[in-house]
This record gives sequence, structure tokens and C-alpha cells, in this order.
Amino acid sequence: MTQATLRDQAATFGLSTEEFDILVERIGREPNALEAAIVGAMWSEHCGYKNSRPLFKVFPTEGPQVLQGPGENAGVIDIGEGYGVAFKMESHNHPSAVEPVQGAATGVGGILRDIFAMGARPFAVLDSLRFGDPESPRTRFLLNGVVDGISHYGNAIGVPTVGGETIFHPSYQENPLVNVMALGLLRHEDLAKGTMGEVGNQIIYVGSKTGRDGLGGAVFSSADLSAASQADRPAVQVGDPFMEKLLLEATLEAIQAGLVAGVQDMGAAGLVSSTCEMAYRAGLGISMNLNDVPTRETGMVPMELCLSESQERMILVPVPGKEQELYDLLAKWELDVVNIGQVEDHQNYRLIWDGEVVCDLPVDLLNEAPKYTREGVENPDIIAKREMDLSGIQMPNDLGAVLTDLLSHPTIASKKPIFERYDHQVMTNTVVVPGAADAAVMRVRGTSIGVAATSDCNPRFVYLNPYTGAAAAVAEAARNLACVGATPLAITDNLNFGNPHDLGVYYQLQQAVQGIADACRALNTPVTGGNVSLYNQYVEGDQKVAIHPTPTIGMVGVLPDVTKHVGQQVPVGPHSLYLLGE
Amino acid sequence: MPQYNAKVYVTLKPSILDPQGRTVERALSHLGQSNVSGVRVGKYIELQLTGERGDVEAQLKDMAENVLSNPIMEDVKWEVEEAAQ
Amino acid sequence: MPQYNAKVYVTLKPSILDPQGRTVERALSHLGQSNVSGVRVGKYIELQLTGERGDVEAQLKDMAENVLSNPIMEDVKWEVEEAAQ
Amino acid sequence: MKTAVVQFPGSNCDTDALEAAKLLLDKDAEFVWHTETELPEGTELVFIPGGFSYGDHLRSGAIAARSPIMNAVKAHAEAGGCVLGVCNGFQVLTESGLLPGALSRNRDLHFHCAPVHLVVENADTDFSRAYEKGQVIEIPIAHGEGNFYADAETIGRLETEGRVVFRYKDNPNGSLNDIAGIVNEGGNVLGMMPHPERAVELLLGSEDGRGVFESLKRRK
Ligand SMILES: Nc1ncnc2c1ncn2[C@@H]1O[C@H](COP(=O)(O)OP(=O)(O)O)[C@@H](O)[C@H]1O
Repeated sequence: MTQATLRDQAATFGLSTEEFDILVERIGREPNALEAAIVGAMWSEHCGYKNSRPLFKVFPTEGPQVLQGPGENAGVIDIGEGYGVAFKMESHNHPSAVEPVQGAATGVGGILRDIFAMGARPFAVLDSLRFGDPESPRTRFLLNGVVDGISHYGNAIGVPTVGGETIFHPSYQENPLVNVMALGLLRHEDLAKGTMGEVGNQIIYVGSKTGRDGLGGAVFSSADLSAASQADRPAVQVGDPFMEKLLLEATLEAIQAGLVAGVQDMGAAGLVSSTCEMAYRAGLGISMNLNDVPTRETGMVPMELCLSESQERMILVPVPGKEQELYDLLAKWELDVVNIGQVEDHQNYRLIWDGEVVCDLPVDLLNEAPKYTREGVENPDIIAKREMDLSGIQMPNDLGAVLTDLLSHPTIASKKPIFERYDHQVMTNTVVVPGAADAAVMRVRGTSIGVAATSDCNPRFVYLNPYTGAAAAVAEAARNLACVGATPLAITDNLNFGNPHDLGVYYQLQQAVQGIADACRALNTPVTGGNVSLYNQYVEGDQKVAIHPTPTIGMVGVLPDVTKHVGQQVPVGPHSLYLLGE
Repeated sequence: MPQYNAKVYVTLKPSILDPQGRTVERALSHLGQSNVSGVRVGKYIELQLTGERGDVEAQLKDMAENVLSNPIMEDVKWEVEEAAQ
Repeated sequence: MPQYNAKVYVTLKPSILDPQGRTVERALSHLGQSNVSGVRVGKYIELQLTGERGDVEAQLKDMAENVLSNPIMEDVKWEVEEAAQ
Repeated sequence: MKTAVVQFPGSNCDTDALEAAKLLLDKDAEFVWHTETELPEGTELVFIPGGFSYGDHLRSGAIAARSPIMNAVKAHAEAGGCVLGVCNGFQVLTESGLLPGALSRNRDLHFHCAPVHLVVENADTDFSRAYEKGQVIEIPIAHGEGNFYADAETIGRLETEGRVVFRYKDNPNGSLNDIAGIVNEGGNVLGMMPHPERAVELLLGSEDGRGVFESLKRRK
């Protein structure tokens, strides 16, 4: 490919021609194709948050309870007695739409790696799901597959799935939402960071070998979901909870033994994004030899090695002088361990292939995607719906029938057929199980502390009024925690929206973020992290239709005395009922 | 109407990770079978069909490719033969 | 040393209920394929072995009967052929 | 009662098993890794915990049953020592031949996690003496492959010899004769799909699993 056509083909790397020009200007030369692809991946919405990050400035992120705010693999809060909880939520919407079982399974795997990369032992998972028409065969196929995938992965790795939500609405018919939240427990002193540390440190690759799976997934999950994703079919990543369990035990053991200076999982945009981010946090350059990356298939080329999203892989940076100890520990768990590079005294991201430098780009450039802000405009159709005059609607005669209709709607009906397929008790800490209340409660063994968690969002409300709807999601989460007896501490969010270039969608995103921020300020629950999933839309006729805006809120709270938890069943005996609030 | 026995073999595409095959291979090597490699675990489905040969063959192809296997991840082969009466 | 490709077919014994087969059969019949019956879902394992033919055959028999299948519930068959160089 | 909890790669109820054993049997209970060839000195109870050893690949329990530690477990059982296999542990015991039969996929092909009611069929074993015969207890299950199968002759023997220790009141998985837990001929090896170690603290919902451990304690 000549340089002239590289610019023409910028879109295939996920870059606009304007972005390509910015790249050329900033490095003072034409990039090669590998460099363009790496920049494309790092500047994608998934890694670079180019459309969303500017909005996040309004989030409150601090508080005495916050041990780690946004910017790391997961946020961490203090729950007392020297313990912290790491927690985060992440989406796997587009992979689940293509292959629900593996899409959802790898979603669980990815979020769990984010948690144990913080040095925390995962101890609970919640899944927040959105599907289309419950009667349609496609919904049944997706729902069954997603639940299979989550249970397959979570049950096998031995982390209980303790709660979630399942909501049906036609706007998700083609584009389901699969948001998974995980919580992990750690001692304060074991808190690990995703950094390269200092000059001279080794960069260690550990876990599964690299294959061609999920290739370009970072770009894929930020692009429209359309007929093209049929052609993307080989881009399916297969999860292996058994391998992840080994990786989890080995990583935690290494962190607790003080052998690890930095750690991060390889998620979206694989090897590149994890090592780029770690270098950025350290403010240093690195150099890696791609020939040393363990491969599962023959003939893999640098582009594939860099961007593959093969699952169950991590980057570890050993504490200097403890390299051998770390190798030995990892070998006991039968994991592939390879030194693929080192931290160097410059500011560049350098990759070597067959002895040649094939990528040499400033670390800052990769991690500082161009940011876009727009002025959102509310869609007039939605204004009309919100302001519709309801006074003309007749009160139904038979309210009893309305009640039974409501109760039998799949969104409201019992979710037992779902949560019974999840092991919600493994680890023997689950005090309040799914179905017993609107939030789950886990005890912290050896203490009197309980940790409560919930995930919430009513997308119809957000659709009609994104500011109030998103604020209401935070408030609902806080009420759910209060109802089990917990004090809310902090939130993570998962912003599932349509195409941000659509000004109506951008408006929803802007308003929802402000709503979350204001509610979190009022409730003193800072935002410790989150995830953004844009381009959730589908083609209807010749139109692209966005899903209902869905800012899922994951909230964590604490009960100093877990024995004081409350459930929602009406106890036997004569009791009075009170209504609180307006 | 004639009856046919069909056999369908479903395997993961070569580029797709086969965690099961990998685990079995490692386990075999721990059991001392270190000359074993390339273990891949797939599905083997047997079924019967009634109908005319041509129809049955077309139907089997369709079922094998669209129901019994997942074209995103799997390859599929099949055989059909008339059942002994 | 010569290399062999082996194929192992593991099926549930006929006397044992196969819930997976039944589910597939029901799904097919919902899709209008009502001339399908007797669906049984088993395993199809591919692997490579190196060694002398006689040894490899004995080893495969042992693995197939004692590791790759469970004689309480399953029947097993296998084939082995020399790999093309 | 000196307890060793066997850990395979992929075991995930190992800590739960150890904690229950520490609480009710032996505060020095310890783990033993699958590559060991001997049990810890003085082991009286071997506890094979639940989980997904080797990812449940091939067949649940199949690969674990062939690991080095299992020779020591067999020798322990042959010498009359107690072995308790729960869930995946039960699967390992059938795969290794310490217990008859096999566990296959639940009849509805789904994993189930729920409290279930069990009838104590035989209250005269080392694992069930603390219960009454016919007593109904509530213990959680969490499995996808708990459908017990054995040929008719074996089932007949299990029944006539009183080796069915626990039976489901409401069969969740299709097990023949609603079998939830059985012992070997010697009565010193028990396999059960429900998780007694998950039912030893009221805080977590039920204490009905304590009886299994209390029975073992009485054996001494
Ligand atoms: N996908 C899911 N995974 C796990 N638990 C779920 C899921 N969906 C719902 N639940 C659980 O079911 C119970 C009821 O949930 P939900 O119907 O959302 O209640 P509500 O609408 O009253 O908040 C809760 O305990 C919740 O955690």
C-alpha cells in the first residue's frame, strides 16, 4: 500500500481522514500501516473515549472512601478494617449480539481480569441485561445464549453471580445489552496498579497464547452493528474459564508475595492497549519484541499480534530483582510466561519484528485521542412524547386485570429461571441471594462487615428524560442498597447509547452524565470508574435507530454489621406497613 | 418412504480456540501420553430422516449448516446412507 | 517417526436417555423438520499421535476406552490413519 | 478429625470446604495439591470439594480422577479411611471408581443453583448418624451435571444395601431413583451432589448441612 492510499484507507483502521492528518502532523511523518492500525485502535471509542471523556469532567470522583478513582483497571473503595472493594462494570453488547454464549462469557472473563489486576479477589458478579421482544425467537436465542455464557464462565471460575436486571424493550431487538459488573475484595496493602514502573523493568506476558480471535474487536465494538458484522464472524473470541482461574490464582499469589510492580489485563485492542496504557501511567517508553509473543497459530503478522483479543492474557511487570521468583510462581500454575520487552528511558512505544523497528510512536500520542464535543439537540419526537397530554387516557375499569398483566410482563415477572442458572453461593459469602431483595449482600469472612451491590437503570425513563432518568437510576440504586440495610459508598457506570454523531443521541449522553453526576454529588457516592458503549443501534428500513439510552448504574454499599441485613419478604405475624416518602 | 441414517461431524474452525482440546491434551501428556498432539473436541450427531433421497440430502445440508452447527465458529461435515430395513 | 491422525467417536449407550439429542430433535421439529428422529449427540475427538503403528493402535485403544470415554454410559469407536507427509 | 481438602486446578469450593471443616471438624484442616502422591500425615477425612476441575472438560471429574493424589485417596479408602466427595467431588469419585455409577448432564441441560429438600434415607452411616432416618433437610445444590445413572443391577444393589443416603424430595436433575448421595460398600466413602458445606451457618440461610460433619465427628 502506498502512503497516499493509506490516508484514503484511514477508515479501515477506524480513523477519519482528519484524524489521520492529526497523526501525521503530530509525528512529523507518514505512519506505516501497522502504526495507523495501532493508533486507530487506541483512538477508538472503546480505548480512547474520544466522544465521551470530555463529558466526564462533571463527575464527582473523590471522597474519603475512595482508594482508587477512575483511570485504573477498576475503582477501589474502603470498606473498613483494612479491606477495600474493587468494582467495575463493562459491556459486551456487540459480541453478544453476534455470538451470545461466547460474547457474554468473555464479557465476564474480561471484567474479572480487571478486578484481579487490582490485586482483588473477585467475589461477586452482577449482570444487567436488555433484550427485545420477549416473544421473538431471536430474543429467546439471545437470552438463552447470554445466560448460558454468563453461567458457563462465572460458575466455572467460581465467582458467584449474585444479582442483576433483565429488561425487555423492542429498542434492543437487534442490539441487546450485556453489562457485567464484578466486585473484588483486597487488603489495602495489596492494591496493584497498571503501570510499567521504572526504567529497566521487564515486561512479562502470561496466560493463553495469542490467536487471531477477536481481531480488530476494539474497532468492531465501536462501529455500527449492521450486515457487515456477519462478515466479521471469525472475530469471535472463545473464553476459557479454566485458564482464567489459573491466571487469577497465579496473579493474586504473585501480587500478595510482593513480586509485581505493575499488572494489567489484555482486553480490547489486546497487547497494544494494555502496554500503551501501562507505559503512559509510568510516563516512560517501552520496547517489545513481537517475535517473542506466544502464538497459537502459525504465520501471524505484527498487526494480528498487536490487536488480537485472545482471552485470558495479562501483562505483568516484575519487581526488579524478583523476576526469577515470579517466573517460578507462574510456572507452578502451568501458564505460558515470556519476557517480551522492557521499560526504557524514552517516551516512545517501540515494537520490533524480525529485528526491525516496526512501530515507533510517542506513548502520549497513543493515549491522548482527539476529543470531540458537540452541542446536543433534543429530538422533537421525544419532547412530544414527554409532553403528551395524558388526561385523555381512560382509567381502565378492571384494575385487577391491569395488575396481573403487569405482573406477568417478563420485565416484572420473577427472574428465577435466570438467576437459578448462576451459582450465587459459591465462596459461601452470599447472605442475601437473588430474588430475596433488590440488592445482594455478601459478608466479608472474618469480620462483621457486609458488602451490598446492585445494578439499576430504567431505560424508558431515561428515554423520556435523560437527565432525570439517569439521576433516578442512581437514586434507585441507592434505595435498593438502603433497603437491605447498607450505606451507599460509590458507583460505577456503563453508558450504553447510540451513535454520538447523532446530535439527539449526544444530547441524551450529555444529559445523562450530568444527571448521574448531580445525583452522585447529592448522595455522596462518587464515580470510581465506568465503561462506555456507543453505536448501539440497528438498521430499520433505511434508518438507523438508537437503542433506548441506558446508563446502567452499579452501586456498592457497606453494612458495618452484616447480621443487621434486611430482606423484602413480609415476615409472619401481625405487622404494620408504613409508606415512606412522597 | 425410505429411511436414512445420517452422521454429522461438527468441529471448531481451526482458528478458534478449543479450550477443551487443549486441556485434554495437557492431561494426556501428564498421564504419560506425550506423543499426542493437536487434540480437538467436536460433536458427533446421529439422526434418522425419512423422505426421498434428494430431499433428505438437501434437508440434511441445511440442518447441518444452520441448526446443528454454528457457522460463526464451527465447520460441519455429514454423511447419509439408506437404513437397512 | 511416523505420524498418525486419529478420530474417536464417543456416543451415549443406546439404553441411556440423551437429553441433548431430545432437545435438538424438539428444536428441529419446531422448525418444521418433523421427519427427523432418533437424534443422539456424542463427541468427536481428533488427535495426532507419533510412534510405530502397532504401538499407536494399542495406545489409542487404551486412551479411547479408559480416558476419552466412560464405559458406564458411553460407547466408543476410533479410526487411525497415517498422516500425509 | 484431621481433614485434607484436595485441590485440583479448577476446584472452586475448596476454600468453602476447608472453612466448613475448620469450623466443625478440625481447625488445622489443610489443602493438598493434586500433584502430591501422599496425603498429609495422619489424615482421617479426605474432602474432595466442588468446582470445575480441569474446566469440566471431556467429562466432569474425568481428568481429576486420574491425577497423582487419587492413588493416595484410593489407598486411604481401601484402608477404611473416610472420603467425602461433594458435587464435582462426587463426579471425581465415580470417575475414579471409588463409587459406582456416573453423573451426566441435568435432564433440562441447565445448571441449577437452589436450595433443595433431601430425605435422609439411611441415618446409620458415618456421614449421616447425626440425622434421623426420614428427616427432611434443606441443602443447596449448584450443578449442571448431577444426573445420577447406573445400570439396573447397580441401582438395585444400592437400594437393597441401604447405600442411598440422601434422596431428593423434588428431583432437580433427572437422577435415577432421585438419588442425591450414596456410599460405597464399606460405608466410608460418600458422594453427594448437594453442598453440605454451604449449609453450616444460619447467616447464609441453612444449618442443615452440619449433620454431615457432626456425624463424621462421632465416628472417632
Ligand atoms: N440477569 C440477572 N442475573 C441475576 N439476577 C437477576 C437478574 N435479573 C434479575 N435478577 C435478580 O432478581 C431479583 C429481582 O430483580 P428485578 O426484577 O430487577 O427486581 P426489581 O425490579 O424489584 O428491582 C433481584 O434479586 C435481582 O438481582
